[in-house]
Amino acid sequence: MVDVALWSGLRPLIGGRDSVAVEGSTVGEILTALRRDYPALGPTLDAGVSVVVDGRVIASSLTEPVRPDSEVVLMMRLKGG
Amino acid sequence: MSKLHVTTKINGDEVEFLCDPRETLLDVLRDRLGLTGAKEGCGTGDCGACSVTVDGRLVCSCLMLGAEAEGKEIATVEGIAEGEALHPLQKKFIEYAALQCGICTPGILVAAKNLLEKNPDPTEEQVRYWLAGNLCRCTGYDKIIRAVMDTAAEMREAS
Amino acid sequence: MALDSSKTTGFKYVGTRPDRPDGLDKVTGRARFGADATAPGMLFAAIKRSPHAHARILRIDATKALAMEGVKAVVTRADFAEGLTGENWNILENVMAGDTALYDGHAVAAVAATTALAARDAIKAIEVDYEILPHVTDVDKAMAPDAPVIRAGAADASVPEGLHPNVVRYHESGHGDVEAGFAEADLVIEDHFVTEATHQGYIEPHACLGTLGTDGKGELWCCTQGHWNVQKVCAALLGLETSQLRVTASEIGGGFGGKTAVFIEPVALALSRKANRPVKLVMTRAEVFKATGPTSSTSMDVKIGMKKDGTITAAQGTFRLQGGAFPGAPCEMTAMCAFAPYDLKHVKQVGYDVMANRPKQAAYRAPGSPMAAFAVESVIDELCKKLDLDPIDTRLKNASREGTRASFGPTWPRIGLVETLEAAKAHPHYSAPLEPGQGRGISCGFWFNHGGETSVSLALSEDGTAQIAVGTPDIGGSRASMALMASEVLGIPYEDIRVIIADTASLGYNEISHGSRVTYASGLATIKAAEDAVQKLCARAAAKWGIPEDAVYWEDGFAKPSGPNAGDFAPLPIAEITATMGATGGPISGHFEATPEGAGVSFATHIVDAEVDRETGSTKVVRYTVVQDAGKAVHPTYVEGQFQGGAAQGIGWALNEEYIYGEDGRLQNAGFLDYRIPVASDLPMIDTVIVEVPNPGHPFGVRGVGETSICPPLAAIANAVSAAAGVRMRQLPMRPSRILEALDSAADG
Amino acid sequence: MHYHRPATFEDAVALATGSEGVTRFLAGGTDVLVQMRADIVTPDTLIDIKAIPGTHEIARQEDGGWRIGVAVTGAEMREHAELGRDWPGLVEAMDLIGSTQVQGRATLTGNLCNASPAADSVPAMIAAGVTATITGPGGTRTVPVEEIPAGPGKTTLARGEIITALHVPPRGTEGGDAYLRFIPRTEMDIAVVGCGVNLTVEGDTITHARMALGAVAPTAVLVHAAEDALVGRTLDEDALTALADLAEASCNPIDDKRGTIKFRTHVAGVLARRTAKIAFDRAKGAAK
Repeated sequence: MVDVALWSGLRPLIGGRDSVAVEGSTVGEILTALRRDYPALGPTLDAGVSVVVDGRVIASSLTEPVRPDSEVVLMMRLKGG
Repeated sequence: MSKLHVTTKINGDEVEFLCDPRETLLDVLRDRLGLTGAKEGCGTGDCGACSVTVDGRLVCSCLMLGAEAEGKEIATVEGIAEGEALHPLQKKFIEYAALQCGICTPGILVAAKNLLEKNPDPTEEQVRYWLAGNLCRCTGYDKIIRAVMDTAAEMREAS
Repeated sequence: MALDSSKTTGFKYVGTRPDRPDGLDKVTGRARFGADATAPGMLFAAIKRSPHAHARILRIDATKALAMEGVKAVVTRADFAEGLTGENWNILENVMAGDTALYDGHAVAAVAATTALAARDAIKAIEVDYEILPHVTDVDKAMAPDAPVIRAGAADASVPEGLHPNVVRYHESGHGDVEAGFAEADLVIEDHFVTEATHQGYIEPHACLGTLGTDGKGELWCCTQGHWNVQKVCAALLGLETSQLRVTASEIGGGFGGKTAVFIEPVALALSRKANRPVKLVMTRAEVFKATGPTSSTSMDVKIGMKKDGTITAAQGTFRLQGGAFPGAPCEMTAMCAFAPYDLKHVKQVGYDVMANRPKQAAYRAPGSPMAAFAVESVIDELCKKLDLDPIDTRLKNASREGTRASFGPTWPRIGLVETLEAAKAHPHYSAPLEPGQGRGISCGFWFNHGGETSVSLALSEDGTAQIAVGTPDIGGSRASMALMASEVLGIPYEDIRVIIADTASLGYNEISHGSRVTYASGLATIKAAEDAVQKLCARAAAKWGIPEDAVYWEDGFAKPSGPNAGDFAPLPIAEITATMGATGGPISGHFEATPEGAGVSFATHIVDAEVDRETGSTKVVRYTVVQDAGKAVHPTYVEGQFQGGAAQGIGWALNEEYIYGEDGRLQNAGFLDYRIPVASDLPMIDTVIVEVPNPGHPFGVRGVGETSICPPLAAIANAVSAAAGVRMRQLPMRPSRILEALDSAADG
Repeated sequence: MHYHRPATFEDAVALATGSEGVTRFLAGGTDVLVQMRADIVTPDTLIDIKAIPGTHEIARQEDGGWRIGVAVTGAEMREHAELGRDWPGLVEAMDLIGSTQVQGRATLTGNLCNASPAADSVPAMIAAGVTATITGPGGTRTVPVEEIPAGPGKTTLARGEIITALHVPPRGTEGGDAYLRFIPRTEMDIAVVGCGVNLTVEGDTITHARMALGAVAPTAVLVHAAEDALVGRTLDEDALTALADLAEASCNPIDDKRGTIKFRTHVAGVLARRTAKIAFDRAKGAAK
């Protein structure tokens, strides 16, 4: 299981917790698990998220590896100028 | 609306064209004569990207009618280099990275060349005010001003 | 053996300052920008736009226009694809209004004619009947209960219940307990800040030349930051197969984020399809201001608590962003960037994306971050002043660094904020004496940076030179950076490399040039493509020598046997391998296609001195220094240029630039005369210090530099002006009348 | 649109009188072409007066004054050393208009006839006492320039009338003029307030004074009371305060995107002081 920290705006959707634990060894698996285990997060995931893995912001690549002890933080998707 | 027949000289070459009386010199250069070096950034004389000289006088070609070119001598960015020899300003602009996107560069080169012809030894303030009508959004002007000042110094030494 | 050229020192080419490869084209006027293309039989187009801020379109009658001499086609919304959803629907709605015009300048119809003048005359002859609806252009008013609803149902799931329907997205993040943190503070300052919308102000108006046949095949030439995106969007809006539309990016006359969006290209293609001729469409400057994407305007509240020793105990911010008549204002970026420079135990940031009757905002250089920095860094400045603390020491005391927790959640990897603060403190500017009437301001700034989908192809020629095709338009000298990085890997001179921007049919997908990603991502892809080619070169040498491939290494343009065991062969120069490549296995090229995800963030610290004329409220920026982390400066001159350009744009934003709307909801200053971007005589020289804290996510340590440079200036200048005037400036732009008003009210108060 | 390039003012007047619809005269074109581009005005007839002999001349008159042709550009005025020595304020006012490029085309007469309340050269011309010769179907007349603008974009010129020359009075000895404007940037802006002052002195005593303000009323304002306030005294703090008060009292501005009523009124007072000081120093310098 990997702990995924969520931004505080999402906490009402997951019973007020600030993180959830899901199965997964890649960013894609984590996102799939989040969607499956926490359907309330669906619209947020659809709107686009970045996943920060050990300080690296993963904007779109689903194949990035995640270790069980990785620090994983969800972020709203980035857009630049 | 009949077209006007205009005879003029552009970068030393005799040129004839027909134009609508409403067309600006910039429209004529770009759309009728294929001289797209002068750019339209605003069409209202506020950005200087269309700068050319007319009888040696720096103007915005968007603020002059094509019809007014009759009998004049026009110089554009396309005429700055002589054959394969770049003008010192052109060389210095490349060397100093005095351009990023390059859209304002033709107008700035025409304006700066005109300045150095009138004043071979301008102060930084004079360069800045002379070029105040040439907007550049990329560089913050720093490298442009340095390139013009350094070209002036080099040209003074050479002469 | 996978080749890895990663290094952060010992460069031969990277870090030098050669002439840019496209320099000659750009100083002779021959570089072809968006409006410089022509095609046989080409028509000229013009767009009819709404003069109303909000109006139902009752009738569009083009009969008279179509009867005019030279007019070949008119298009309206009916000429575009139906049934679109999501972002494609939003883009189409913005490109050509449906049943409602949502802002002054919203396109409602377009004409193609044989001359530009004929097209301009024809749009005047198109009759449009409107029913005028109530409008709102201000962010706070758009959130108020009585505000007209721009579009019901536009809000997404993030928005809590009870907010006005114009609030369409919501962001909240942070950690700790801010109330507990404020209770620990010796001083808490809370203040309200306002910024106006500004425009990227690129000097080249949007322009394109499109050809589309009834067979669904098309060609498009346009100035854009991302031609694959244009391809994808145009295909969707016109109901085409993506691959049937080939898009070529022209030279681009500035973008700064504003050319990441699609505005006119689908219109030119629709007209072309209808007229069956190529159509050129070029915006006027007024159209650029009215109908492209400026920034959000903002209304912000920031509260920060500090101990006497300068420790920040808690920070909280609320950021309301007006994003025009569509969702998308970067409220989450504003919120997440706001406190990023600081290591905070208790922090909370809230962002609102609010619709109003204005053009759809577009990205502008670190979208959302500069405004946040203005509010946050102003409050920190005020705290330092009240507690008599040095502003750089205080920032150093609280600075984010490797291992601290970012305000938006994750733990920071190696970052360079502290290094920029230390360099700023050591810079002679920081300790230079000030003249009477002058004030000094400093500010930090932060931007995430981005990687994104990237493809690069590198082909070797028979003479040992290389051609590189990249897919990110060169906005400010990136061809030079790509060539330098390829030189470094291939070991061949910079001059032996030709870099082109490939069209959409000639290379794999490339994300838009945004997020300061070009030198990072296309650079990384160029390095990897060059490594791919080098690997093949080594293999050819190995085959020739009859030794294993991993017994060959590449150095300075030569294949060499890797030590005595590999055999004693004379180094084989690249040109000898490429001269015979056709006969030794075929052409040699290198590729890289991936989505690099290691874009390192970039921090900056700016120092500025400003002088205020207390009689007129006029401000002059007298000295400016930019200190920023570039990771590794590939071409330092162009890195300096990015620093200087960002600072200059920030100076304009801080002092004079703004969108001014009248009571009627119409834009009053849609031109360079009254939208006052800095001119040459407004600015001093802009000093730069390049800090290099290598980014572990790039082989050479590169961090994107384009955007961060605009983050600190708003606050730095506000802090300088506030110091010079002796009164806190909370609203941008700090135009002279606003400074005088502040001085007056300070005198009254 | 019909474009004409007459060779005489008589022909120009005949063309203007005989044409239908909207007629505009074209000198530098820095306003007319902008208005055409923005679809504010599309003339049916455009009469280019630059081929008329004498329109490009700056000529010293027998009385020591100057005759400035209607096609003389700002750049040509700036380069005319003698004119600049006599009337530095007038030349600087013209020079402040637009960019170097605009200076290559813009004219005093065009700036006057465009009738913008914010025209930089107009307060300087009014302060200097410039007059204009007007030719039209009804003959020729000469009027002070302050009588030409009638309101934003409007002049007192009748249909078919055209200005044929501007006349700047003799500078004489012991005189000086100055013009300052306030703009948010350093260049390229329209004046938020403009102020022209023209003084003559005997020693430290002011013998003649004219002040005009721009951008604070529908037309440039000649502050008549400035004469009484200054003549017979020196330019001390009291005189400057009186002048600033007069300037503020003469303002009848609007709130618009370029400035508020309050700001314009306040800055008019500031500029009155600053401009008068320069004019006074110049007058005293000339008297040496």
